[in-house]
Amino acid sequence: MTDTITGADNGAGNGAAATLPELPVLTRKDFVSDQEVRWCPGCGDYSILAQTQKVMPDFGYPKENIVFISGIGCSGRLPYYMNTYGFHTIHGRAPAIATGLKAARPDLMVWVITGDGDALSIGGNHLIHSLRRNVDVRIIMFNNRIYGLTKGQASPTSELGKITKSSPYGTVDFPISPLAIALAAEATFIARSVDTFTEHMQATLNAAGNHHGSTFVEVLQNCNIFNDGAHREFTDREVREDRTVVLEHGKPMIFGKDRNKGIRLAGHQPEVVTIGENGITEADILVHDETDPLIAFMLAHIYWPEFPVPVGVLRRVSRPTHHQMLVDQLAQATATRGAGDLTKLLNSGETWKVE
Amino acid sequence: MTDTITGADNGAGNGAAATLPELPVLTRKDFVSDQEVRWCPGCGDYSILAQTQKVMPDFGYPKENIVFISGIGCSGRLPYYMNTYGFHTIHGRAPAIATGLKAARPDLMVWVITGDGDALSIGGNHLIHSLRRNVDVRIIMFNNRIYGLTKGQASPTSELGKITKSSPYGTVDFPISPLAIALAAEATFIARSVDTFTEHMQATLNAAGNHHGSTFVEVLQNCNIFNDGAHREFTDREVREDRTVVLEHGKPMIFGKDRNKGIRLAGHQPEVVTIGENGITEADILVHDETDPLIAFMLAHIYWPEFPVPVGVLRRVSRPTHHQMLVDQLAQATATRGAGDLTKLLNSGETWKVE
Amino acid sequence: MSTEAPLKATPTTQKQLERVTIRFAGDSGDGMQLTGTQFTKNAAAFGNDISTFPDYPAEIRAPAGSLPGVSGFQLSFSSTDIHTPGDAPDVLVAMNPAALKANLGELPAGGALIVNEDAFTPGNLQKVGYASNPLGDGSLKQWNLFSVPVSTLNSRALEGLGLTNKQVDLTKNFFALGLMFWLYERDMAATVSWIDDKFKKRPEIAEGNKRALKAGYNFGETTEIFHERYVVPPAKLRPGHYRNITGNEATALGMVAASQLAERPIFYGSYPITPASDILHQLAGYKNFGVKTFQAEDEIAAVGAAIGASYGGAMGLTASSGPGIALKTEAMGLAVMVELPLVVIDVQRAGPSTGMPTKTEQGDLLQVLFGRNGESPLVVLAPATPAECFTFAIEAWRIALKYMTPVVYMSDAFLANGAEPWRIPNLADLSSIAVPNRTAREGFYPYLRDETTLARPWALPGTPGLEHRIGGLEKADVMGNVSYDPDNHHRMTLLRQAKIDGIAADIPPLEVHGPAEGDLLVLGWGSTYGAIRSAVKRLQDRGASIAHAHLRYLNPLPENVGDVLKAYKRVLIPELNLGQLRMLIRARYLIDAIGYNRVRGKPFRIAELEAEAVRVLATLGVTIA
Amino acid sequence: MSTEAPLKATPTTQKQLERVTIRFAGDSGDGMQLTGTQFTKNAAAFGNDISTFPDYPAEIRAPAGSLPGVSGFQLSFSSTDIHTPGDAPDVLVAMNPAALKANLGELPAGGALIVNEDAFTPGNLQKVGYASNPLGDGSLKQWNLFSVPVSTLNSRALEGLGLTNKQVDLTKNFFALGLMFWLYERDMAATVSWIDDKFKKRPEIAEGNKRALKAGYNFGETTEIFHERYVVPPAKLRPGHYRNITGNEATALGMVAASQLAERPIFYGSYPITPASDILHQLAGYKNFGVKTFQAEDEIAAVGAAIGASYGGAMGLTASSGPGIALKTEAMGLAVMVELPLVVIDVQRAGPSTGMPTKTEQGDLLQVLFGRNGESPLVVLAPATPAECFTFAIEAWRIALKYMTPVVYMSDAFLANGAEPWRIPNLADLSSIAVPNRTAREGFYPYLRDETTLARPWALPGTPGLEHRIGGLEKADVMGNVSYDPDNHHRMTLLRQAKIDGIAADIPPLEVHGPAEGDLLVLGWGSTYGAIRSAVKRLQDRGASIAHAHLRYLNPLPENVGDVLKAYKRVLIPELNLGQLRMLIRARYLIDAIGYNRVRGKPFRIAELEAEAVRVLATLGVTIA
Ligand SMILES: Cc1ncc(C[n+]2csc(CCOP(=O)(O)OP(=O)(O)O)c2C)c(N)n1
Ligand SMILES: Cc1ncc(C[n+]2csc(CCOP(=O)(O)OP(=O)(O)O)c2C)c(N)n1
Ligand code: SF4
Ligand code: SF4
Ligand SMILES: [Mg+2]
Ligand SMILES: [Mg+2]
Repeated sequence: MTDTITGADNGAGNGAAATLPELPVLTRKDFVSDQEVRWCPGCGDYSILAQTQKVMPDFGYPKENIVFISGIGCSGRLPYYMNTYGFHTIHGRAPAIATGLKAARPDLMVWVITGDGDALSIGGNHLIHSLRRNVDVRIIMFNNRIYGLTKGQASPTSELGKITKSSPYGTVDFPISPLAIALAAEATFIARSVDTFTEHMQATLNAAGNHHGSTFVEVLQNCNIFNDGAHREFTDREVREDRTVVLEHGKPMIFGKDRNKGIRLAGHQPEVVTIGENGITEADILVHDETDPLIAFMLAHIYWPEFPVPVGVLRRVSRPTHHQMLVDQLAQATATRGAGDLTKLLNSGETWKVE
Repeated sequence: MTDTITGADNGAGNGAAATLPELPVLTRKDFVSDQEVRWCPGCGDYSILAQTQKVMPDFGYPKENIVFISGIGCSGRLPYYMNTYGFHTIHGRAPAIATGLKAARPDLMVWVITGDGDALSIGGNHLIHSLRRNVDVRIIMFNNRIYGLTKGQASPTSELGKITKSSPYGTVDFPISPLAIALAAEATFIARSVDTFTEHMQATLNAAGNHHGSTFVEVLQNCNIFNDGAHREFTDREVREDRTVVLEHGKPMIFGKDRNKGIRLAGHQPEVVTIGENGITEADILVHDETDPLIAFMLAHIYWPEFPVPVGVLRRVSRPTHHQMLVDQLAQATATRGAGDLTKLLNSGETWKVE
Repeated sequence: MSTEAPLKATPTTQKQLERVTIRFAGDSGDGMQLTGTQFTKNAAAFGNDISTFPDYPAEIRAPAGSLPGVSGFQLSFSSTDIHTPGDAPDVLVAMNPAALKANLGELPAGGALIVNEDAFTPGNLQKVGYASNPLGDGSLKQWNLFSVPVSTLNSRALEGLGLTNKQVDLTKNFFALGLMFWLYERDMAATVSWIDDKFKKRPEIAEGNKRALKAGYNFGETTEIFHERYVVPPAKLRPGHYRNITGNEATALGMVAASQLAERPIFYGSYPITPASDILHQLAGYKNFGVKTFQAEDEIAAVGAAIGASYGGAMGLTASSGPGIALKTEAMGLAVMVELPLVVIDVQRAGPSTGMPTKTEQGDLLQVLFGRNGESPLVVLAPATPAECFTFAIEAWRIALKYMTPVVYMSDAFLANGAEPWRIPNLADLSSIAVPNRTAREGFYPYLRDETTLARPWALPGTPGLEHRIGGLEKADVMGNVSYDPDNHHRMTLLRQAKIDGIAADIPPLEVHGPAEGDLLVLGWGSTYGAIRSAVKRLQDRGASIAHAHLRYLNPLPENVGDVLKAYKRVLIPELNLGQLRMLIRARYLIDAIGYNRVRGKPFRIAELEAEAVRVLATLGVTIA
Repeated sequence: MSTEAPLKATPTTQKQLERVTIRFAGDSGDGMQLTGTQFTKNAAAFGNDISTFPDYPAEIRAPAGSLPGVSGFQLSFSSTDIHTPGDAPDVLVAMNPAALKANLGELPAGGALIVNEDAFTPGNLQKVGYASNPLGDGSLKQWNLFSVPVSTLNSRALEGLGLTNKQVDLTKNFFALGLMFWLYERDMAATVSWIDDKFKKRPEIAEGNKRALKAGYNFGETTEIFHERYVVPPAKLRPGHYRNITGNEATALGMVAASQLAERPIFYGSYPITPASDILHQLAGYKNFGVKTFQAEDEIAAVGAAIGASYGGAMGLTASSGPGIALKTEAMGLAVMVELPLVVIDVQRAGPSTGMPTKTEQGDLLQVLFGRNGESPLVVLAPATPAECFTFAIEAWRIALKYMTPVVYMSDAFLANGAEPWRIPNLADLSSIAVPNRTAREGFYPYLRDETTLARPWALPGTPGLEHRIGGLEKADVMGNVSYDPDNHHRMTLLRQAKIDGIAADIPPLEVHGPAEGDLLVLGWGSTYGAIRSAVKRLQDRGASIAHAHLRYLNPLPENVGDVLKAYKRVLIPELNLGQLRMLIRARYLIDAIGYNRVRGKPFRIAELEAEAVRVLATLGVTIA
């Protein structure tokens, strides 16, 4: 059976790198490539890059076993800046390319970097299908609610009526929630963070990196050139505690500077309440459950200004991964039919001999 | 402003056909084309065709104002059999083509006929985007959970582990719920029916035809050649009342031959209960609300054997349609800037005269 | 004749024939493909050379008895070397009026016509527009009609087995098969054991089919309507082990062989499409060979995943037909830019657009050569016969791996589904096509090329110290970083072209069947090989100064092509398109090549090519006896 | 020089020039495009003939001061007819070391070099790898260096306005503009009022920019570093109303004009991509012209929606660049099969794959001709100048509507972004291109063709009595039902081809600039027109027997092409690809056409074409003085 490849000449196997002996201790700097970073000054992408480089050493993979695959967009440049393997592919197709890579190379840790246009517009279908298949790839979508690289057209997350270069009279396209799409696509890990929430982003990327299966992280990112301040209303330092709610599994959804606000279910509908008012206590507050799809659905749909914006892990469940099932089928086939014998295969079916 | 086209030489306008004078009374037969029907004998498509032809006269459109657009698949043949305008396009792209048609021709009633492969595999992205835009097109998806036309490969609705021509060891791809996808895509009308539930299907198609906006109907359809009996367990005459629940807006979700079973929310989770047992009364049963996204989400995910399969309208809400917003923008632009004057436009910007 | 079968055997005479072509035709549900395949296997095992052409409708099951529902299977078997399934049948077996109507036009006058008269009911006749029953109205006089009440006889034979009418009806193709076995003096044992095996869980069905088979045979034996039986002796094939193989089967096997010879696993990303789907079906069964198959959400994802797999060091493979290839073009351009090995199979079908999905054509040559943005050169190969599909799968990979390039492998519906005997190769005779991965750090640059092949190094993720980034943006020569430098872009564009052009030195020269110079060269490519070869052979036998050359390498072209072409007064290029290879040849060699172009969804007939060559020779003042 | 500006004016001399080429270069954030555009407008309004070439980086805002962040704008203005933005600048304005480094190579020795010396800080110098300051180390000796402390002078001029440092810095491009206005004796009034209008809501910014502009002008006036001023008198342009126009602007306007001339609305389905996006941006503003624009989810949906709109009777239009065109090919094949009018704009950029997205190339000709499965003919047009982009938009629609066919309209990054003065047409001079819809029931068949054009009828949904079905499967001739008939498929394939071929009779013959026969014909297509025209003109002036012909119709080719080509001893085909048109010409006419092929992401320079033509003439034994 010809199914094991590794980068090394005589590779150390194709399991998780954690089983490799004596890893050198890596630091953030090991993940900084020699390429000059070329985003606009002030772009939120810088912070995402920094946090990504920061968390990389945490996963115990040698850096040569990590691959960043991107589509096209400003976000798509990130792989150039990572001192890992990288592949800057074509618009919208990164999840498909990553699917093939991970299937061929289960030993690699694969990340996909994409934008709201790349992932949800041209690439929407690949996104959905890689998620439903539980391809063990971490998809990080930079959501600046605009097309950056092509200089400012509306994206599928742009607000209805938004005036952009391509919509001087305002868009007529109702936006979609990336998280709701990921949920409908049966992603096994769904999370959201914000470019300026550096620690939260590190924690989120960390959780993503440690998940096994289809991982979708939306990072709200500021494009200071074409959509400046898109998330400012609820992410600015002064208001963020009151206008976002940080999700933690098993903990009530409490938020606010004074930690006295919470989300409660009235019937099955969410509402914001104040603890201490109208007899409301912490016990009334909805407890986050990363395995509950209805909670995930609700969280994927609430947004500022009606609600605080949920950040953190919305959903985390476990299901066999795509590459594992493939590998298992190969093993099973080999176990039941024996390792493929080509001579036998060529000679199978009805054959005859000519003397 | 050059923006009105109709089929007629001097068209009667581009509103709904209902405003046209003196419509001849049409019957089912008017909608039967001269083409010989070429599905396999016993295919569920025959019934869908028959119900479609039956409801067509209900909408008050003259038949020349009705267009059926399809992708590729067995389902894709339907337009040939309708004595309306029809366009059998390419695989997966029918929603996109319909979007352009409806935008150009708001006076037409446009239907899209598609299959589970056509709509959810290659065409998944166009489906989502036409739904989110609230394109006023009725998408009817024949779900036989298999690729019929190409002779029996797995589709995105095939069960995990299913053995098909393309998956002799069983599929490794987790299926998706078409209704959940439609919901995440913000469709304004979402429904399900079954090929053999003729009256229910007529009612569903009727409701779909009368909705204005993006309309998604899943019809569970039997492919007796490549996936015979895919829905039999809950659609067979003897069991269907016990194993499906017919949704009606404002009515409790009661089902069963004896009309004594129902769906109730325990907390926010659905469960099947028996009225009359453990003190449960009709009042405990969840009342269907076509405007409640959480209910729609829940309904999109429950399925036999854990639950009865919901059929009927899951969701129906109102939002401005894509073509209407486009038309309004044109009208607004014309109102504020005057009807386009080409000479003025050509001469705009900085010009100079050479003598 | 009456529906009563005569009960006594009548002596028949025996005649020896060199070659026979039979066409089985019936409803899609009548099992004609199976009947044809069984006869083919029998003839092959007997030692005949064979060639087959299945021709089935686009509909899964068109309405019973309708014209679009007719399914046909033509096979030619011979005691000599043959290359095509025959221009026209000698015998047409028509199971119903639709099959008769759809196929009669191709049966030459005097040909044998065996029909199931039971199916000629008023209803069936009317379905296809027969005003009167052709079996009785004298309209079939020019053919040699054998009207047999197949259904009646067959159900009688199966009486008492307890099968339903429908089950009984489904066996009547075996009756027809049995009758043909009798007619050509064939042994039925292999078919009997095939039936036993196939229906081992349903013995009553097995029994029904066997009885039908024997009833057909016995009908021939005991009736006097056939006065002659025919014998087609075995052909003198090259000694060896043989099996019967279609192009799609050979392609799939070839890919597995390539994987072993390259010592790398195949990753096959594909989206179903006629007539390529069978490759997926087959490869999906080879999991114990380390083959990973992936049914993608569309063709773009399929090729994308294959590229991803190649990036990881596997052999990324994808296949489709014309409309799906159209969708893959953007990603194929990426593979050209990042210079990764990739094999793309195009099983062509009749276009444009959806066209006629089950029919053959050679319409995609220019698409695969030029259907990408920018200057985007890649390799294009085209096997000529089902058996060559095996060899060229390996050849495609040899080139893709050695030169780090995408390779397009052109097949078509005729090649894919047609079968011929295949001399099973000995693995020991096949050379390794393995290439090393780059592992040495020293002197590593992602676009530093091998001096001979111009291939860049294949440095797989997972290799310590070789971390680097690739992508679809233009690359700096050697270094591989993104570059907008004008001269670099020009240089890289020329380098990519030079790499592909250079492969011409590493492929066999174009071979000629026939005189090395003369009046006419017939130049072909792909599945038209058999028809061209046969037509040219006939004309050579008739004394013409004519030769045949067949291109398996469409890009780059073999180095000697220009010299070969210039040795003939005329060059004729028959293609199942409007002249795609012809355009390339004219542009490259400035030779006034003539085209013979038909797009009928069918392979060429030998006779039409022969006639066309005679016509061209006549323009030289040459007349052929 | 010191950072102290001298305070007294020094008399300067004035010199008259025929033509001047200036290149403004700076950081992406430095506003060089704006500066160039303002100078262009001024020159145009003054009556010069002009031609421009913006050249900006792929990055939105690359890091300040870096090489990839350099943005350039070259313009040529002249008192005579010009066709290109100039091979090389006479004056280079470099706002920082990166701009200097990136552009100096193209400034001929002796050329004027104006630099902002304030930006030559150690940090900036180091960013681009200057070991020492070139302004001081003597390395710029071969140029005519004017080192100006632009930032310092400018901030001094803006003192007291209360602007932030950043705001002040953003105005320094106007300082440079003012200086150039002084140098070429230009009136600043139009720019001043443009500033007032642009910043009417922020008067302090308006004031800042105006002060910067005037400070630059006054700097020229009051310093003695420039000893000469230059005057480029107005050109003798054809009388009429003019405006300055880029190819993309002209394309968008042409589409609106076509809509009015056809009396049908435009439906524009598109997905953003450089360099085509501006067409979307512009058409989206024309809603009061009945233009509906649709930003689709991808290129496939964009062309699909356009096809849907055409099916409904609108003018379905879509545009993209190479990678997006690759994605549209399957749907374009559908449009060929269903024979609906459709216009597809391809604004080409450097490939393959993502390539160099902001750079020009002519790499997609073969893709648009052949990049579809099966035999799938359509019309291909290519305007040659920005102004022709207008005319050919109308021509594309004339053909699409009259012949019921998809038409591909080829532009490229250079044509799209380059500008030239455009004589605004008088609407009354433009002919109607309206075609009727089919409404009569009698004798209606969906594929019954017009005898002359071979177009099928356009029967729109909504037309009573004409209900019918179309699709991508092969159609029966006349009737239009699905057909698998072999002869029908052959006939329909030939008919589709004949329809397109027949259009050759309805297009103007290929025109020749120069002698009708002679030594050398230079044949071009698309945006290379200006460079070829100028090079040939120069050689004609030098006495060569040379002519220029430029193809606007690539498929079908004009009927006289063969005759034209055969009248010259040599045919040279310069293309910004590796020889795509050349291949077509060689294949069709069997002429040994020579290629001159460069893919540098840049337009040709006149001089290189001139030199190449001289080289080719030399092979004929002809030497040019
Ligand atoms: C096939 C194709 N179509 C279009 C483009 C042009 N394009 C490049 S990036 C992009 C959108 C980027 O938006 P997003 O994904 O939101 O990324 P951002 O730049 O905002 O990070 C588009 C349309 C392309 N490169 N390829
Ligand atoms: C671009 C392209 N890819 C693939 C195909 C082949 N194809 C035709 S129909 C189909 C799937 C049909 O499945 P589904 O949509 O479920 O329809 P059904 O036949 O089951 O009604 C496929 C893969 C095609 N026609 N075009
Ligand atoms: S355009 Fe926006 S997203 Fe792109 S680099 Fe600039 S700021 Fe960032
Ligand atoms: S293959 Fe299945 S879906 Fe298609 S026509 Fe036959 S029964 Fe119906
Ligand atoms: Mg974005
Ligand atoms: Mg299906």
